[in-house]
Amino acid sequence: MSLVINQRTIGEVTILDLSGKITIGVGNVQLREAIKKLLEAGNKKILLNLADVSYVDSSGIGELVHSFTTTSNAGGTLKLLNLTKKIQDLLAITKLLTVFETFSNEDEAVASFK
Amino acid sequence: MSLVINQRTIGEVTILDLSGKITIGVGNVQLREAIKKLLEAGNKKILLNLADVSYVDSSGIGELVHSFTTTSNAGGTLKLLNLTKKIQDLLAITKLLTVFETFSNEDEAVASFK
Amino acid sequence: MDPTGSTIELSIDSDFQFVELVASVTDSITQLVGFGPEEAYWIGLSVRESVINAIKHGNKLDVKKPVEVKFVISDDQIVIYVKDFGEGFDPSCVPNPLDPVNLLNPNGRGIFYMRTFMDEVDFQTPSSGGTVVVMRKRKTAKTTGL
Amino acid sequence: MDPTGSTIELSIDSDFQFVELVASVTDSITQLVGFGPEEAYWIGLSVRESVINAIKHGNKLDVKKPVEVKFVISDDQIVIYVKDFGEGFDPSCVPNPLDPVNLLNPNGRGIFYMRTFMDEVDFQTPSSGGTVVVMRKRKTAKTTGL
Ligand SMILES: Nc1ncnc2c1ncn2[C@@H]1O[C@H](COP(=O)(O)OP(=O)(O)O)[C@@H](O)[C@H]1O
Ligand SMILES: Nc1ncnc2c1ncn2[C@@H]1O[C@H](COP(=O)(O)OP(=O)(O)O)[C@@H](O)[C@H]1O
Repeated sequence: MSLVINQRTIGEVTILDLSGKITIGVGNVQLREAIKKLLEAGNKKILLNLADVSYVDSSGIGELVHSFTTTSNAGGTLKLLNLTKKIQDLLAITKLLTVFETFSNEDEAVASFK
Repeated sequence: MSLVINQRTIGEVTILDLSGKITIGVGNVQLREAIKKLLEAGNKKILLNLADVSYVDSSGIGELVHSFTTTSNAGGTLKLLNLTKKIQDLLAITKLLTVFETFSNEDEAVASFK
Repeated sequence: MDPTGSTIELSIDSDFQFVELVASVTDSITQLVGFGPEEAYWIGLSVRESVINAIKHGNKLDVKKPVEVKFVISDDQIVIYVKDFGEGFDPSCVPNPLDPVNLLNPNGRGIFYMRTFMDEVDFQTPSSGGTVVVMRKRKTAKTTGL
Repeated sequence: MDPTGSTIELSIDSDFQFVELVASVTDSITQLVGFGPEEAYWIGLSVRESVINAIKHGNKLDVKKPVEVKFVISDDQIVIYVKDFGEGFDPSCVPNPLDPVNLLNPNGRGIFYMRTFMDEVDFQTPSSGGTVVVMRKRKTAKTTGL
């Protein structure tokens, strides 16, 4: 099982619905490519929906960080939606909840980009 | 997970609904005990319902054989109901389908004891 | 599967509680190799039978003696080695379970099932002692004879 | 668990495709020992992290070099050894991922997670070379600090 990424747009915000695993060798390439394409196309308001991410390890957390910095460096904003309890724990332990803006409600998340 | 045995009576026939695994060290003692008690109590028409048996290995097949011979030696009859495909295969390969009377319909199985 | 010729080794103490563990490793590996669920099921059963024999007949339930299982996998087949540290035995002396006189014997079907479900089953007696069961299954499978 | 002090050993080639296998063995074993699902989850993650490090930093993805994992289990704890055949490293030189300057580094959190979730994490450098990560987790668990 690897990562499946579905793309939706609400207003100016692009939502990537991630489903599957983000671990070493799994999912990281897809996520990088997806973010790169969005930024190249000028879509700079990105919301990653993690509801269906079944497993993340330190490489997966690293990929989220990489997505965040790549987006910021391109003048965009990347936020996180629907963190699973485990992802929340992993981010909290490494003080990354202070870095990412996170939401558990899609409407609120989308509105926050305005 | 081990073997769970539920006992029902229809007329003169005692049905043992087996649920779980019959493998080495799992389920064989319970099954032996259950058959022994039935025979001691004079219940000699025994139907083993295998519908919910999730796994059987050569030891489990051996236990079915042991149940059969113990019952026969006590003047009783033991038949099998609802074989899973895998149990059917394992019995067929070792020519035991010629030994056991098997049924896929409970009413027919019960009626056959008359 | 890439790379071909990967090797996975697993060693357990001689206690039946670990048979399930070997079986679940086997399931993961047959899935990696790409066996179908039916083939994988019977490979798993064969591995259980051989590991149970290694624990029971080989190591005689001596928990201090390990059972060593080695999986050598490639694109199109799996070869499984199951080693115990017992006294060995002569497989040609094992009674045939299909012989009418053995039909109602509660024991004696394990090796027969292994031979039915795997393409090749060999028993080796290394000079260091014990028994090594070598079982091979190719992916373009012969039917199991059912 | 009975007997106490059981040992399970698992050896894989240095390919990420086998990480899942080690993780599933770990899950089976933590279940045997009787860890709760939450503890078992984080033990599994720690094992993945250490095996990934052994493959990546230790054996540098050389499939000919194995990663050897040993589980020593008892009633109340598990000790896990993960051995690679690399050049070793000095764990005291690993940067702290909580340091603000490292916060946005995409790497460098694996060992930190292992130390968070396990009761003890040691790095040994056997004279034969490589690294052995030794991780201990007791069943009467401290909370993970969350
Ligand atoms: N690893 C082994 N070491 C010694 N003897 C063995 C081993 N495996 C099998 N045997 C012998 O072969 C016989 C047949 O084995 P098997 O067909 O698996 O049936 P069962 O285990 O039910 O007897 C065993 O009873 C035992 O005598
Ligand atoms: N088994 C190992 N062999 C050699 N070096 C290692 C090993 N494990 C970890 N390291 C070193 O420690 C560093 C930190 O590891 P870790 O915290 O897991 O983060 P990451 O793997 O993301 O870099 C690695 O970058 C590597 O330099």
